[in-house]
Amino acid sequence: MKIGVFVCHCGSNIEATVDTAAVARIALTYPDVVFAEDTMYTCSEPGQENIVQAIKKHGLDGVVVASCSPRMHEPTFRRTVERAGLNRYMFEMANIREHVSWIGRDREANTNKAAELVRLAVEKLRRDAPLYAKQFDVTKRVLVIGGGVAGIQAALDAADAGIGVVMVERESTIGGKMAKLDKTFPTIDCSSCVLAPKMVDVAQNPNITLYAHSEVESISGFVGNFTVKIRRRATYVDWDKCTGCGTCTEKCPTKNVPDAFNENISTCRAINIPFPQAIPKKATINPDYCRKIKEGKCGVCAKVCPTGAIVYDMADEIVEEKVGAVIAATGYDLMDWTVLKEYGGGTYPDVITSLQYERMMSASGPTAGHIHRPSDGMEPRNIVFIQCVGSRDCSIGRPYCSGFCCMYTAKQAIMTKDHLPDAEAYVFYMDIRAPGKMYDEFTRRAQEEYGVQYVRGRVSAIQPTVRPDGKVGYIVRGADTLLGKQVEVDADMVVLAVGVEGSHGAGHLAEILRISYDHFGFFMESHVKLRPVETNTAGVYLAGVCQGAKDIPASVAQGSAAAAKVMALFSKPKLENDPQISLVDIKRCVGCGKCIKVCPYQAIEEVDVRGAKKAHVIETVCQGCGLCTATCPQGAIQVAHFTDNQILAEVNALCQC
Amino acid sequence: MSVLAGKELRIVGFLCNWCSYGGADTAGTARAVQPTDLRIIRVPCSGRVNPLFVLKALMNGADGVLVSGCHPRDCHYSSGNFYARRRLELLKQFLPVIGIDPERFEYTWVSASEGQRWKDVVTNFTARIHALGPAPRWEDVPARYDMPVELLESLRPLGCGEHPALPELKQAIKDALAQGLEGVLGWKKGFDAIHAEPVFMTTPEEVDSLIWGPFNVQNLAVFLPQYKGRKIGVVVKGCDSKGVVELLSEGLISRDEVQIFGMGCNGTVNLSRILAKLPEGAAIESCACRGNKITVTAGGQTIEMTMAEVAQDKCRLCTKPNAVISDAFAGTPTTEPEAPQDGRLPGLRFLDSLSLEERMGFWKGQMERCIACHACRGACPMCVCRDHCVSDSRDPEWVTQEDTVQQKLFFQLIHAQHLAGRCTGCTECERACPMDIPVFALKQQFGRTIQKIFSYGAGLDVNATPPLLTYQVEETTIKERDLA
Amino acid sequence: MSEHTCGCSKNPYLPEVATVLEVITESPTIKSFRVRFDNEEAWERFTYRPGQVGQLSVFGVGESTFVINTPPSCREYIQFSVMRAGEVTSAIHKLHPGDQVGVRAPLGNSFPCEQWKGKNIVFVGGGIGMAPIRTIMLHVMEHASDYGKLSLLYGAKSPEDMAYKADLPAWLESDVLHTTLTIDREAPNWPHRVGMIPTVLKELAPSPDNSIAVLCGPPIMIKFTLAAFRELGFKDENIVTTLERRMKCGIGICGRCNLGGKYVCLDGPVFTQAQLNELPPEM
Amino acid sequence: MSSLLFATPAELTAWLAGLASGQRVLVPCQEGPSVVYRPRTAEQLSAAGVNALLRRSTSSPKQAVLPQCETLVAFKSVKDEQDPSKVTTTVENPCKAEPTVLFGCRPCDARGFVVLDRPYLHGPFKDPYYGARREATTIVTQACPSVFATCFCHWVGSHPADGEGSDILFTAVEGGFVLDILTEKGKALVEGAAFADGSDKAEAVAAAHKATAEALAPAPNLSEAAAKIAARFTDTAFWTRETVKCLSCGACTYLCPTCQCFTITDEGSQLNGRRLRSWDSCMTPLFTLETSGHNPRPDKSQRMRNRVSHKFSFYPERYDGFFSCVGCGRCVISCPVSLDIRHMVTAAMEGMEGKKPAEAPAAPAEKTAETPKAPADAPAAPKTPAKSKSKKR
Repeated sequence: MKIGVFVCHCGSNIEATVDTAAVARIALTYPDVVFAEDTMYTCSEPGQENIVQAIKKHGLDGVVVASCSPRMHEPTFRRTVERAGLNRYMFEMANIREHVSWIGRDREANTNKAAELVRLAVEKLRRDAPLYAKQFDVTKRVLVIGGGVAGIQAALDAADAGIGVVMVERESTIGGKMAKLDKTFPTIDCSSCVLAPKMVDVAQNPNITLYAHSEVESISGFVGNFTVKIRRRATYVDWDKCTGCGTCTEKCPTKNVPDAFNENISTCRAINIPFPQAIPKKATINPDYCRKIKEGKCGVCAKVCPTGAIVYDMADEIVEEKVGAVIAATGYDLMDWTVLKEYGGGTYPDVITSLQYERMMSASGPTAGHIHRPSDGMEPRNIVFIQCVGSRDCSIGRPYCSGFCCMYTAKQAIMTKDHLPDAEAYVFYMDIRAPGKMYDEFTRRAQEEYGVQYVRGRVSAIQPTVRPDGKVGYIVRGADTLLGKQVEVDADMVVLAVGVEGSHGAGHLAEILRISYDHFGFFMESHVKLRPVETNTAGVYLAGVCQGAKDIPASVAQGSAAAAKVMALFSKPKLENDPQISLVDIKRCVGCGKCIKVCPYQAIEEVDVRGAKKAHVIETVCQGCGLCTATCPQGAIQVAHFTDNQILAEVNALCQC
Repeated sequence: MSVLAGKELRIVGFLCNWCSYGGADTAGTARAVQPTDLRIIRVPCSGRVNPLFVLKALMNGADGVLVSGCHPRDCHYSSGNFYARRRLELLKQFLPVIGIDPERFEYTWVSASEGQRWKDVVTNFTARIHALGPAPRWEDVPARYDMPVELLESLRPLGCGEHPALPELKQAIKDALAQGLEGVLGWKKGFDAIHAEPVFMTTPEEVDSLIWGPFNVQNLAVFLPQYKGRKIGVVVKGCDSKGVVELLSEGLISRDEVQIFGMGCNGTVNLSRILAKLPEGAAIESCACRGNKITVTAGGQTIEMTMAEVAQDKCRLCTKPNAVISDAFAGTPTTEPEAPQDGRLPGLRFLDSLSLEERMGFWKGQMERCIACHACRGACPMCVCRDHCVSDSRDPEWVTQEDTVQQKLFFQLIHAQHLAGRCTGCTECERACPMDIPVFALKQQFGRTIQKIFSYGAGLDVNATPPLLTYQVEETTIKERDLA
Repeated sequence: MSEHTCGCSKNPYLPEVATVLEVITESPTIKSFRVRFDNEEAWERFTYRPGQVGQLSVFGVGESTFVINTPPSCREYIQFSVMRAGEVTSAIHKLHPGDQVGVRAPLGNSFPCEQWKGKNIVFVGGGIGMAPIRTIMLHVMEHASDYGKLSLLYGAKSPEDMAYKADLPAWLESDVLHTTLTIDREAPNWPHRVGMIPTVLKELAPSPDNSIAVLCGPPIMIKFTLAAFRELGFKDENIVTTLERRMKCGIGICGRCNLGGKYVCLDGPVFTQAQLNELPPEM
Repeated sequence: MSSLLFATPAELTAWLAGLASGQRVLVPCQEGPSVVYRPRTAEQLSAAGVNALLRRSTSSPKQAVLPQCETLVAFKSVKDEQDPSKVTTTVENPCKAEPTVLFGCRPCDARGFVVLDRPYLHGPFKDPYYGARREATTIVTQACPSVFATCFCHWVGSHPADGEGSDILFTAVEGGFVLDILTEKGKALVEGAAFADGSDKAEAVAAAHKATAEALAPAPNLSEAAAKIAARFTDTAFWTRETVKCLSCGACTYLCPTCQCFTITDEGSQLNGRRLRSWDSCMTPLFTLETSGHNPRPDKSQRMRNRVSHKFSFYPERYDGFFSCVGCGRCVISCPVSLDIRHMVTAAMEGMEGKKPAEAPAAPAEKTAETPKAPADAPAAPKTPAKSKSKKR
């Protein structure tokens, strides 16, 4: 083997405290080193060209560059040696800048340490082997889980790029939380006017296959070759026949079904269509309330349905789809605020959540846009908005800020003034978070133009009282830290800006996707700043609040970002895997299965080789962490480029007394 | 290739590529001055660091070893550091038994952004190693040849008389053979009255040759993996049955291929102790066992000895004399004593009484006598990969063929590490050693550490997962130390 | 009692340091290495008989046994054909011309070609088995007049796997040697035979009388070709083959390569089938 | 020229201590329950006294002439200044042996060296390292004062007072030891020791030898052993049955005074490295595992067949009928499953009168109980059919 060693000055960064010429001289005494020199800037264009020439001139089999951190320039130099005809893995780096020259001024010690680090790199290189990426074909289709605004955006972008999309939405209609909103900040434009066209696009886009009222049952396989099992939950209505005319809903005798779409501030029929702009605009029977399904009586909807679409004994159906990538856009749920006893813990009828209030204000809502108190339907005069309910509250283990509550509360306050000009709106807040474009102006407008009174302080308790006129009132006790005194408001209705968390069932889905998640139900991104829409599992991407609290513009942006990542993944005809993965020597493997137990990616499967159990690594799933190599008792599975012998060579180079 | 004499010590660092290596880079970028002793070896993940790398370094001249990975939950590979935390904590508490100061090894978590923290970690660790000074070298340590000879008090009365239920056991085996079992592993009389040897009984006559008593020392579970795919039976003492359970729980044998026959065990003998009482090399004419007395006539003399004098150490502290798993159990189970406060066998007790330097001397003396025949591996029921053991391999080459103390002791460390959380304490490794080296002490050190940290004993539950093959996100029982 | 230092030059474990003159890539897995002793005086003294083997070693990695597959007449170098399989052969495959290796040769016995004078000889080589065949065949061809009809049947998996591509034309056109080449499966623009060696051998049907068969190759090929030769009437004592075995010392001491009482490295590797029948069946 | 000398224990101890100043003296030492050969200094010898040294050793003294690991070749390379790719390698032959006295071994151990001499010294290639040490070693053997139950030297053509392979054979008698000087080396060793003449004690010596010999159980006749065991070779059922209990651990081969097998491995790099010879065991599958994955002896029954056949059939066939086993019994004492080679030999010979390998009862294809077999990548090893030809003897 012939090795070339290049010791970099890095201008003066290394040369200042390391005698690079001496390091090069010492390197020449190492086994298999046939060429060594120190250069001014190895990573520069001429520096790299110098390496290429040296490889050709001396017929080098491998190169060691002693310079900066491999995290910085390993890819650069790998491409350099590849240009010179070597395999890019016949290359090692010794970090003599961040780990040597920059952290000490003792020149003799630094030079000796640099020489030793070069020795480590040489010893490892002598045991490196060329590695080749394998090619795999890709199913150029993407699975989008969740039909909220982020999911819709991702699906539309991907479909526009010619990629087949399979969208799975748990509710019977897409639209997610945004579909429930009346208006959106900061422009107070009507939410469904913005969202509905996109929902229709989803329905009409030939590239998008929509499975509403369905959930992901299981995902197997690996990036480029996922097999997804989707459970199409029984809707008890044959959606091919149903025209969405709504006759069944009118005639349905069961009227006491809590209307989930309207956040249960009203009731609806056992068979209904969530809201007028629902996509798909198809009816669904709620089996827990439908008398026919529960007790076998009634059957009115079947009689009245013009197309005979009602199927009482419909069963769930499992459908299988092949996709190459997955985008999780499962959105959020409001946290369970009833734990906060000081706000009545859900027992006061007129203390409602912001979403419920939004449904109240919505024209397609149960109160057709009129604000009536749930308890007695009275038009409230004093409405109190309480911020950070279950957000920024370590006492209940909810330290994070939910991001967009300050903005929608300002919007709701403004809308309140619109609906009830002579109503008073109070907002108890700690800090107003209005970072976006035209955001702060919007909240200022709420205060100045609409006279919303912002009280800086937390609400300590809500006390229901009976007013002289017999009506129920709510004493909202709090403090005004700016004025430094206690404050009481006799409110008619209280709207809580409840914090958000991952939508229910997010944890289970994360396990299906084999991605990690925190205990608030938010999925963990690969890197919070640099790779927010990717996860540690290749081929699985995130978009929207499922990754963390964010408002609609950010969610839409992430939808497009995730779609862009998928497009990049599918841009090449074949998928290349990272060759730094594990390989099993079936002659030594006894099939004890320890590696299979510890692999974080389930990248190792048990196969049968002539009647004996053996382990086998799935090339595209293995990420090269090496856990299996450290676990296998007989060294039968070795992760390429970090095999036991390669690391042992470095240990032995240092510790051979 | 050495450190600057007098100024530096040999400190080896294993840093995970994603977080700690990045943290070291950040420290560098921040020009955070640090001592130069540390040499960093980059690994993909702290989970990649096999504790044997650390042992290899510490046994061959490293004065200190530091492993650093991502903070728990930050691991780029999601669970690498969880496994690392368990393995490395276990290693740290194992080190004292071979005379290595546990302070010379530390593991910690440093993220890519914590440059300052990395500087403190390196500075503090280097200072700690300099305070400890250079590690003692195996060449300079004086060897000592004293042996652990303590006779432990037995928890229960040990007996050796004819077992009343033996005929019932034989009948159960004969019935099983009649129903198509290919054969049953048991013991029969060996080449003289005080030796028994394993036998694969296939015919009723052979079943009659089955013996049960103090000389049934071999753990027959060791043969089971060789009968894969064939329906056989095995007669087990309490300790042997734990070996069967561990093989089952790791899927190395399948439950439907093994029929287990058990009987109450009253203890087995340590043959070296019996032979020591007889004239050297005398031919054994006869041996009678009654109650707890063994009467041996050899070389013309008749010597009487009690089980208390000659029983094996493991039998004195045995709490599972009856098979923990069996298809057929003959006779009434013997009384199972309460778990002892101190389950250490003489080997570990003796080592605990020595200082670190003395322990190195002890192992040096013992390993000089080792002839590297690996009978300890051969007798171990858990060593299913003996045919291509990693210690005989050149890729990876953990051990060379040199017969130095370090190479021979390193084989013992590989064996102990592979048995961590799997060793059922049958002490066959120690009994099989022709040179009587107390190798079980190393396995028991791992065993008791695992019992202390994870309150887990191997070989008791077929569905249990050995502690090193799983992890907790929050390890309540591991008290981590922080260097920064 | 003076301190005994081993002055004896003939230390059978001490390799001669040699330099790789040339590396020929025969096939994706086989390379031939032409080496010559550095010590000229030792090179002059060095003689060997066709079929003898040598231990080629890469210092620091290990030794492995290969047949010296140049005829004794070739004095410029000795050649070893090495198929990459394990640790040592992979290290050998990394050698460049000018690198230094160790050679311990000659070892083992040789082809008893003196007893074949006047007889026809049928050479059959399978894959890497062609290496020992090449030695004796070239040697015999140099004295073709002493022998009867010479024929070669050389089979390999595929055209690329066929070694000694440089020699093939000469062998095909040679008037003293009747050559047949075959590959296991059909391959584009392959002019010669296609088919497994035993079947092709039966088609060629060489006559057994006054004939010697020399047969080398992987065990599975030997098993079926041996049956074919017996079918054609060849007697066991006229069938000669070389054995493959794990070897270390190469001088019949380390006890590793025993087949019954015989050591393949010392009493072999060349055996007649009749001799093999005497030995215990432990292939 | 056997001349008898007599020495009291004190004289013998003094003589030994005197030797220790000039050369290495290996004596049996008690370390824990085991007795191993260790070099001892003059002070240690005189402190211990000769009687404390006369213990039967657990492992054989083979270490004296064939160390468990030694360097066969040391290689160094120097890089050419101008062209670092040009490396000149020099090879050294570190074959040197220090003069040694092996004191206190037993006749079977001494004969062990004679058994090793045949392959190491009397073959076409001489082993210089073994030869140098063998020549530099003088063997002072004690005639067995007592016999172990596991001793069977009398099975293999020896007896407890056999002087073969020894330079001096001393026997314990009333009041001291009678030294029988057998070779020139022995004579050189006692030069100037001024021991009293011991010829008058000849009868006492003979009586002692006779008493010890009688303690041995009667030995079967093994003259036909080589042929019978060779005939047993093809009876796989027999070997499978006999090795059911074997752990294939190889401890027997590491204790054996006549096991000659070793492996050669390289350590270090071409710049500075060494080629090591170290003991190896035919009982491990790696012994014959070929790189292709093919293994002629994958199963422990085949390995045990080879071990027993080597000692009682292959070796005699190669070296005029001498067995390679000296009957010391160490493999029987230390076997974890008390597998007894004596039982295997006698069982193998049973019913083999006049049989030839081919006529051995063709055993039914017994499924060999062997470790999970590494799938032979190479095609299955061809089983050459047992030929009808009779085995020439």
